[in-house]
Amino acid sequence: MKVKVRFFASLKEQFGQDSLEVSTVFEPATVAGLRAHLCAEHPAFAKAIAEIGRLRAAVNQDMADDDTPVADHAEVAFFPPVTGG
Amino acid sequence: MKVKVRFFASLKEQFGQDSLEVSTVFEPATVAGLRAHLCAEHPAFAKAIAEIGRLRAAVNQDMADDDTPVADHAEVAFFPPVTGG
Amino acid sequence: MKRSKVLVQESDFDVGAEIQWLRRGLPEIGAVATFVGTVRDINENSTVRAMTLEHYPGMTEKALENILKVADERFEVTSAMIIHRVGPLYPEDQIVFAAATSEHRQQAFLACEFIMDYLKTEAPFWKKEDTPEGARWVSARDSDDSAKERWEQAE
Amino acid sequence: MKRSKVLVQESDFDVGAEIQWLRRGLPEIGAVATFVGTVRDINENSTVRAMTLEHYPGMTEKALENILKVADERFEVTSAMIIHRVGPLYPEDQIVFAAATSEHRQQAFLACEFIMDYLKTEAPFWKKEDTPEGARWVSARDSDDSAKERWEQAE
Repeated sequence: MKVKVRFFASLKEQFGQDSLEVSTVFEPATVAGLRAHLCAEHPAFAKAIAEIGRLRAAVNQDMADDDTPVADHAEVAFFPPVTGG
Repeated sequence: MKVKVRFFASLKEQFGQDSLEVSTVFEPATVAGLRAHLCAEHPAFAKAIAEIGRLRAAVNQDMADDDTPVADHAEVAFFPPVTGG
Repeated sequence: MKRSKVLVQESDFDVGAEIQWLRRGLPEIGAVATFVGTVRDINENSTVRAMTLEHYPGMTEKALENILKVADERFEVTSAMIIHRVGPLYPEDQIVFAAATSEHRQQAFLACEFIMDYLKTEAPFWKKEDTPEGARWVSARDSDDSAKERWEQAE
Repeated sequence: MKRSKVLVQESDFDVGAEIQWLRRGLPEIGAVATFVGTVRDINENSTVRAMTLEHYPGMTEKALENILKVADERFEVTSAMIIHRVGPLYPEDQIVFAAATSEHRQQAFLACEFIMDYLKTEAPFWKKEDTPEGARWVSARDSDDSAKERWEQAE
């Protein structure tokens, strides 16, 4: 299992990095499972998402929710609610 | 009593004139009263408005309805429903 | 409303320049909603070769200014304008420009749609089309009346 | 939909030229609804000196193209486009342009508002403002979520 994870905006700043690779198995293989895995492995990520409050995610550059599956070689992004326009 | 009456668009064409002056008293002194007066005096006007169907009016350049008063020296216009924009 | 204008003219207009006029020196504006109406080459299944827009000089300007005034009373409008052309027009020509600015987009959109819906039923313009079957006056559309009525129900 | 485009760019855009692009050679168009979003000098009671727009390259274009596709499925759209700027921006700068054309105005307005409402909640852009109190990320507005929800109820 290899997943590229990206971070944007305030999450990127508070976590202090813009991407990382996950190469271990996480369960369930969903957005929620990956987020829980990241929180366990990176206390700074857990702290950052707690401060941000609402978090959103994308899988392979489509908006995703907690149950969206994360397959091998997926690109998953976490970020705060969007504020364009 | 002196009232200037103007006609626009298809009504002007079918009636065959763009304005006239009414200098007699008509009762009631409203848009409906003036229209009835014009129909009695000008059969071509009665025929034109029958052909047009829905008719609208303005008194002193404000949209009016049947009950709108028509005072001495008013400018009253009759025309079909508007189609701008 | 900090700025508004109404123009009734035969000549064409430049949307980009008008938007600049609406925005200039008003940094509180965050939203500009605009509408351009254009001459279609087909209407009610007939080819339209040209059209002539007649209006009621004097009343036209008064009616359009009143529409902007009511839009300003009902919505949070920073600036607004209407340009309406008259005289001969041809397919693809611009006919009308309506625009409203506001701090946020909902108010700008509402004001712009309100202006167009009222203009369609309250401003004294009449279109006469030149088609292969001859000249004909355009009929008022029931959908324009119902578009206006939704604002009355909202009051 | 006969024509559409999405642009994500640092440079400014020319609304008049873009409207021409949307209309050129399409005489069935009778209505052009457009929206321009601009940088306000005040937000949440703070002076905004500048802002930076961050985005998610790749996903941004995909998200905006999908918004146009859904707008085309839901409304009678003849042509449509979105331009969104990224990078540093200053008060009064243009940020976003959304536009839709149709035969009649209701469909053009609906499509343009739909595009903006979805863009506000679905396109991966984030604003960071430079204020006298320091830099801050702009918070998402609940009103943007509710603006999007009205389209879901309408389905």
